[in-house]
Amino acid sequence: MKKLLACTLALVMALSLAACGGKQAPEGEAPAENGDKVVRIGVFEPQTGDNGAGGKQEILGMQYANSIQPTVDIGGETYEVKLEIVDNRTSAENGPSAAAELVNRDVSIVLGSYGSGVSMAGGKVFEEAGIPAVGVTCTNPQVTADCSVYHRICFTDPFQGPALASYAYDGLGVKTAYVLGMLGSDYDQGLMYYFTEAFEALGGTVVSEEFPEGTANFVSYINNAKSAGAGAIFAPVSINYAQLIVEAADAQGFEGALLGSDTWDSNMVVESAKGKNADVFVTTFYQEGGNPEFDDGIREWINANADAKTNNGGNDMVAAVTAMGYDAYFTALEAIKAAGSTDPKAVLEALPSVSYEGICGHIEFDEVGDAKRDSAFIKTANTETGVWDFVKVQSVQ
Amino acid sequence: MTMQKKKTIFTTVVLAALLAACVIVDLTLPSFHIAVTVIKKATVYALVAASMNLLNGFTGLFSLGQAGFMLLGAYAYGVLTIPVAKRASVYQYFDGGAIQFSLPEIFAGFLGDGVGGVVGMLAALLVGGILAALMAYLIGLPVLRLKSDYLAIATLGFAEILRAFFQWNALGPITNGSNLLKSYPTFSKATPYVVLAGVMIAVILLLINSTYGRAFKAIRDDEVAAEAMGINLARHKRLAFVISSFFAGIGGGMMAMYMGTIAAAPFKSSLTYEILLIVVIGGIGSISGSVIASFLYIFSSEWLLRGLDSGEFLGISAPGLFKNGFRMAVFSVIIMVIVLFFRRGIMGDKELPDLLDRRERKHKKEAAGK
Amino acid sequence: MSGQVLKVENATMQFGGVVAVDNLNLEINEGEIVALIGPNGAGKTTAFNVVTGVYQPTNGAVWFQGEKIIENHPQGKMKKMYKGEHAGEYSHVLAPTPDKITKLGMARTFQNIRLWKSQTVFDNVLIAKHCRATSNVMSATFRFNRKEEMRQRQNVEELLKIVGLYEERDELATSLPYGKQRRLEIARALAAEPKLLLLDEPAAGMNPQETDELTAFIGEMRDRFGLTIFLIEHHMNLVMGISDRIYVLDFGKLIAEGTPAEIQNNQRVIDAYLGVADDA
Amino acid sequence: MQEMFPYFLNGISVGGQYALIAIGYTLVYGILRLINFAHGDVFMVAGLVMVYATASMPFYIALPLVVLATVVLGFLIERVAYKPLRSAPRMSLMISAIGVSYLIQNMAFYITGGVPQPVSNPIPWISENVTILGASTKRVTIITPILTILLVVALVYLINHTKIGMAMRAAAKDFETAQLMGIKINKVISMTFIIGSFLAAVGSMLYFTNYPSVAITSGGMPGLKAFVAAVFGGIGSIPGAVVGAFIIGLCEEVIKGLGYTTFSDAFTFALLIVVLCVKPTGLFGEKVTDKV
Repeated sequence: MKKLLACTLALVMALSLAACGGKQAPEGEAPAENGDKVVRIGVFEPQTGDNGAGGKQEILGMQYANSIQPTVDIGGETYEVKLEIVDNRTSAENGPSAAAELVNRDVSIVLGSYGSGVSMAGGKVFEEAGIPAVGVTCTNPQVTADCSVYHRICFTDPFQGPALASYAYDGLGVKTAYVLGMLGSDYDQGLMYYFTEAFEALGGTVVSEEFPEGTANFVSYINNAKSAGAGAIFAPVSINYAQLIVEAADAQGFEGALLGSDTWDSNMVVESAKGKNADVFVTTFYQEGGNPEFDDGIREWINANADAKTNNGGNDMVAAVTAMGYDAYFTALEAIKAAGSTDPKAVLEALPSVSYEGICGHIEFDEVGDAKRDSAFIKTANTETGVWDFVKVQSVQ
Repeated sequence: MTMQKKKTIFTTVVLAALLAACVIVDLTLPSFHIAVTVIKKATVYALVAASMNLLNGFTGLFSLGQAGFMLLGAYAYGVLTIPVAKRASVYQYFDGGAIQFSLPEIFAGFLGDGVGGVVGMLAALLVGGILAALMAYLIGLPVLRLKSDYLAIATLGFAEILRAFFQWNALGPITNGSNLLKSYPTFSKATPYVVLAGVMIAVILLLINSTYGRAFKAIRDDEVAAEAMGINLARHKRLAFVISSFFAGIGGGMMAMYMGTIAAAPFKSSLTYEILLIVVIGGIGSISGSVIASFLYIFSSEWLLRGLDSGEFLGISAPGLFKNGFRMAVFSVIIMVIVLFFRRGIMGDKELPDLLDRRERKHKKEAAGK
Repeated sequence: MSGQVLKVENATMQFGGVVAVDNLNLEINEGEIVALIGPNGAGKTTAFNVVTGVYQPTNGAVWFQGEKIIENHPQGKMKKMYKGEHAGEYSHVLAPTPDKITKLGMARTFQNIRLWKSQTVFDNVLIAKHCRATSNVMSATFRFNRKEEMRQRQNVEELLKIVGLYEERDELATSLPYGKQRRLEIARALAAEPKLLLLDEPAAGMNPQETDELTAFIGEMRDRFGLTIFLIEHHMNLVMGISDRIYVLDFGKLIAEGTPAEIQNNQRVIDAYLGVADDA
Repeated sequence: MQEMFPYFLNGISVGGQYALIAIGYTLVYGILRLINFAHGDVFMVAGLVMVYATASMPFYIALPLVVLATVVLGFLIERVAYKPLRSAPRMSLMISAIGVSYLIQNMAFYITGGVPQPVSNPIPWISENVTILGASTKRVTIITPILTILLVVALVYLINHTKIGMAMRAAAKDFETAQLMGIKINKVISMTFIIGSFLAAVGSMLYFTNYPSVAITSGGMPGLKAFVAAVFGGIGSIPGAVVGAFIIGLCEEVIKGLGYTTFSDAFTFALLIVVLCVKPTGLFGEKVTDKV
C-alpha cells in the first residue's frame, strides 16, 4: 500500500518532468484560439499579503480599462485583449515563479507590480524572457535602474519623498518630523531615506524609527513621536499599517499631521480616519474628480460588479492606483499598436517612445525607463465626510 | 552483496535519468520557462529539506532554525558576489556599502571570466555555508542542551533575532538594511542547481551512512543508550547541528540565486514550517523522501495547482470556489491528512533503493514461511 | 593491590531527602565476576549509574584501573546537602559523562533493554564501535576511513558469530525474541571493547533454562575476552553459579560481602533479603 | 517618569492581552507537554469571527457567538488533530500542531482573500478615548489588565476548588496515574482546550478593539510572545504565565520607548533563550526530574 503510494508519487514526478518538454508545443500556437486573434497582457500584481488590498485596486483599473477597450488594432487586424492575472503574493520569493508563470502564458507585455520589491524579483525573469514590463506604482528607483525591460508610469521615491518633505516644512510649517517605516520593507525604507534627506536639507530635524513586521500596537511609536516633539509623522507604510497608525494617533491624542505616501491613498485609510481627530496628508498620482468621465464610468462599473466592489474595499471611491492601473493598460495598448505586433521583442522596442495622455497626466519615458513626471497631488482626509479633499499640486524644484 | 550491487545500479540509473531529464529541459526550454523555475526552486528546497531531515529525522533534534541559517547563507552570497560597479546603485542609501570587492570578479582576475565567475559564486556559497555553520556552533553551545520542544522554540527565536539583525540599519553598509540586495550573478539554467544540490545531498547521504551518521541515529533512537555506548552527546549533537546548518546556509545561497533579489522578509518562520512539512510529507528519516516531496510540493504549488487560485482547474471553471488561497487551503488539508493518517510520509525511513530490498525480503519470507 | 579494576570509595547518592546509596565501598579485581544483589529498591541500579557516570555522586569517588575517574564532595557542583560520613574527605569535582567512562573501558547493559529500535542487529553492534573509531567526521563522510570501517565491520561479524546472532544480523533489533535481545545488548556492550562489563539484571524475565544458558554464556565471554564482570541480578541460581564474590545492598547500605557460600550462610543477608525473596 | 507613563500604561495593557493567550499555552503544556502552535491562530480566528459577527448582528448576540465559535474551534482542534496522536512521539504531536496552525492560516487566507479585515464596528464604550494622568488612550487599555486579573482569579478558583480543576491538576502531575485513578483524561484535556480558547476569545476581542485590523498573521506574533511569557513564568503555572506576560508586555513597550524599536520583537526571543538556558523552569515552574 505504502509502496504503491511511493511509486505512484515517484511516477507523477517523473511524468511531470517529462511533461515539461511536451507541453511547449501547444503553447506556441496559443494566439490562434477560437479563430480570434488574441493579445495577452500580463498582470503581475499582489492579491494577497501585505499589499494585497492595493494590488487588487490596481487590477480594478486595468479590468475596467479592459472592459471599455477590449480590442486593439494591430497592423489592420483586430485583436482581442486578454488580461492574464497572476498573484505574486507581495513576496520576493514568489516573484520569480509568478513571473515565470506569466511568461509561460505568452504575454506580450506585463503590467505591475504594486510594491517595488516583488517587481525587482520578477524583473529578472522578464528581462531574461525579453518581455517588457510597465511598473504602475512601484516607486523605488532600483526597479528600472538595473533592468532593461522595466519601465514605469509613476513618479519615483526621490521625487515623492522630497515633495512631501517640502510640503511638510513649507506648507505645514513642521520643523521636526517623526519618520516610521516597517523593518524589512524596501519601499518604506527608500521613502524614509529620501524624505529624511530632503527634510534635513530644508533645515528640519528627523527622528526615525522602524517597527517589526506584523506589529499591531503603534501606541508606543506615537508616544515616541510625541516625546520627540514631532509636528508630523511620516509613515510610508502599507494600507493595513496606515489604518493602525491613524487609529493609534487618534487614541493617543497626537496633535500633528500624519503624512502618507501613495500607499495611503486608499478609501480604507480615509475611512479609518473618518470621525477621528487626525490630519492626514498624502501624495498621490490622481485626484478623484480630475477626470469626471473616468470617475463616473468606473463607479458605474464597480457598482455593477459585486466582486469588484469587494476588491475595492466595499465602496465605489476611486483610488489613485486604480486610475494608474487604467493608464497603464492604455500605455500598454499604445506600445502594442506602435509595435504593430504581439511579439514581446517588438513591443519592448516600441515602448520607450510611447507618449500617451493619461487621466493621471502625460506619460513619457526617460532613458532609464522612468516616467517624466514633475508634480504630485497632495490630498487630505476629510474626517467628517470620509473622502479625500484636494490640497494642492506639489512639485519639486 | 548482490543486493548491494543492484542498489548501486538502481541509484546510478535513477540519478543519471534525472540529470539527463534536467539537461534536456535546459536544452529545449528557455531559462524563464516555468518548468525550469520549478526545478530550480525544488532543488533548493530539496537541499534544505535534506539538511533539516539530517537534524530532525536522523539525529532527533527538533530544530526550527532553518530559515535563519538560510538567511545567513543568502546574505553572504549576495554581499560577496555583487559586482563592484553595481554596488553604488544597490547600496544606494549606504554610499555603496562597506564591502568593495566581489568574489566572482576576484577569481575572474586569474581564472578568466567564465571559470573564475563560477568559482567565485561557488566560493561565496561556501562562505555562506561556513558562516551558517559558525553561527550554529555559537547558538548550539547554550541551546542544544534543551529538550525537544524547548529546543524547537529556542531555535525559532534565534532565527527571528537573526532576521531583526539583518534588517537593522546600523548594519546597512553590509546588509543593505531593509533594502534589497540585487544585481548579483546567478545561474539561469536549471542544471547547475541540480548538480550543486545533488552533490550536497550526496554528501549528506554519505555522512548519514558513515560511522557518524550511525551515531546520530543512535542518539535519535535512545540517547541514554547512545551515551552509555561511548557516544559523546554534546559533541555529536553539535556536529549534526553545525553540519545541518552548513547545508541550510548553502541552500540559502542557492535560494538567493533563485530569487534574484535578497531580502530578510522571505526567511520567516513560515519558511521553516514549509520545509518541515515537506520533510514530514517525504518521511522523517528519508533523504530521498525529502527530495521527492520537495519536487512534488513545489511542482504542484507553483505550477500544477495554480489553477486552483485563478478560477480554472482541470477544465472546471468555478471562479467562486477557485479563488485566491484555495490552493494553499487544499494543500494544508492534504498535509494534515498526511500528518494524522500517513505519519510515515511517502518513504517512511526508507531510501529509494530500499524499495528493491523490501521486495526481496518479501520473497524470502514467503519462501521461508511455506 | 595489583589487578584492581574498580574501586568505589565512600560513594553516597542522595536525591532530595532520599539516600539511595549510602557510603558504598567495593572493589573488583581483574578477571573476577562480582555480583551486587539486594532487594528491590536497595539502590543497586543507582550504584551502577554512579559508577558509569549517569549520576554524579553526592559524595565519594570511583577508581578505575588505578586511576580516580569520578569524585565529588558535598560542596561540589551539585551543592547537595550531605552531612554523612566521609563528608570532608573529598575536595575535587571529577564528573565525566558516561561516554567518557565507556571510552576508558567500561560498558554496560540496561535493566530494561535499551537497544536502538530502528537499527538492525548488525548496526546496533557496529554503532557501539563508534567510540573506538579514530576518524573524524570529514574523513568518515568521504570514506577515507575505509580500512578502519572494514576492520570494524569484520570485528562485528565475528562478535555476532561468537554470541550466536549472526543469522539474525539483518533483522531489526526489536524483532528479536526477548532472550536474544538480552544477548544483543551484551554483544553491543562487548563491541565497545571494555575491560569491565557491567550487566544490569541480564536474566530478568528469563525462564530457568534460558538463565542457565546465559550463565554459561557470561562465563564464556569472560574467558574469551579476558573481562572483569560486575553484575546486578535477582536470579540466585545465576548469581551463585558464576560469581566469585558477592556484595549485598539493603536500603542503600552494604550489609555483607563474601563468596557465594559465605553470603548464603550470612544471617544478616538471610534476614534482610533471602528470607523474603520470592525467586531464591 | 511622567514621560514614561504612557508606555507603562500601554505595556500593562499589552501584558494583559498576552496573559489571556499565555494561559491557554500553559494549561495545554501542563497536561499534554505540547506547545500548541495553533493557539495563536485560534486567537486570530476569534478576531475574524468578531469582524464578521459584529458587522451583521447586534453586540449582545455577536460577542457570545465569538466566544462560542472559538471554544468550539479549540475543542475540535484537540479532538481531530491531537487526540489521535496521544500515544505517538512528541515530535509528531508538535508537527501536527504546526500543521493545524498552517491549516487555520490558509483557511483564513482563503476566506479573507489574504487582505487584512478592518474591525469596522468596534465594541462601543470600551473603544472610546479617555485621558488618564495626561495620557490619552482607549478605555480598553485600562479595562484589559483589570479583566485579565479577574478572569485569572476565577480560573485559579476553578482549578483549586472544583472537581474538574482537581482532575486537571492530577492530569498535569501524572498523566498515566490520573488515568488509573479513574479520571476521564479526554474530558479533562477537552476542558483544558475549552478554557484556553475561551480566554483567547476574550483576549482577542480586547486586542482587536485596540488594534482594529485582523490579518491572518495577527495571531502569530502575539501567540509566540504569549508562549514566551508562559515559559518565562514557568510553564504549567498560571500565575507564572500572567506575571511573565505582564513583564514581557512592559519590557517590550519600555524598549520601544527607549528607542530600540528594531529589536522589540527580537528582545522577547532573546529573553526566551536566556531563560531557557539559565532557568528552564522559569520563575514559578516546578522542577521536573528526568527518569533514567
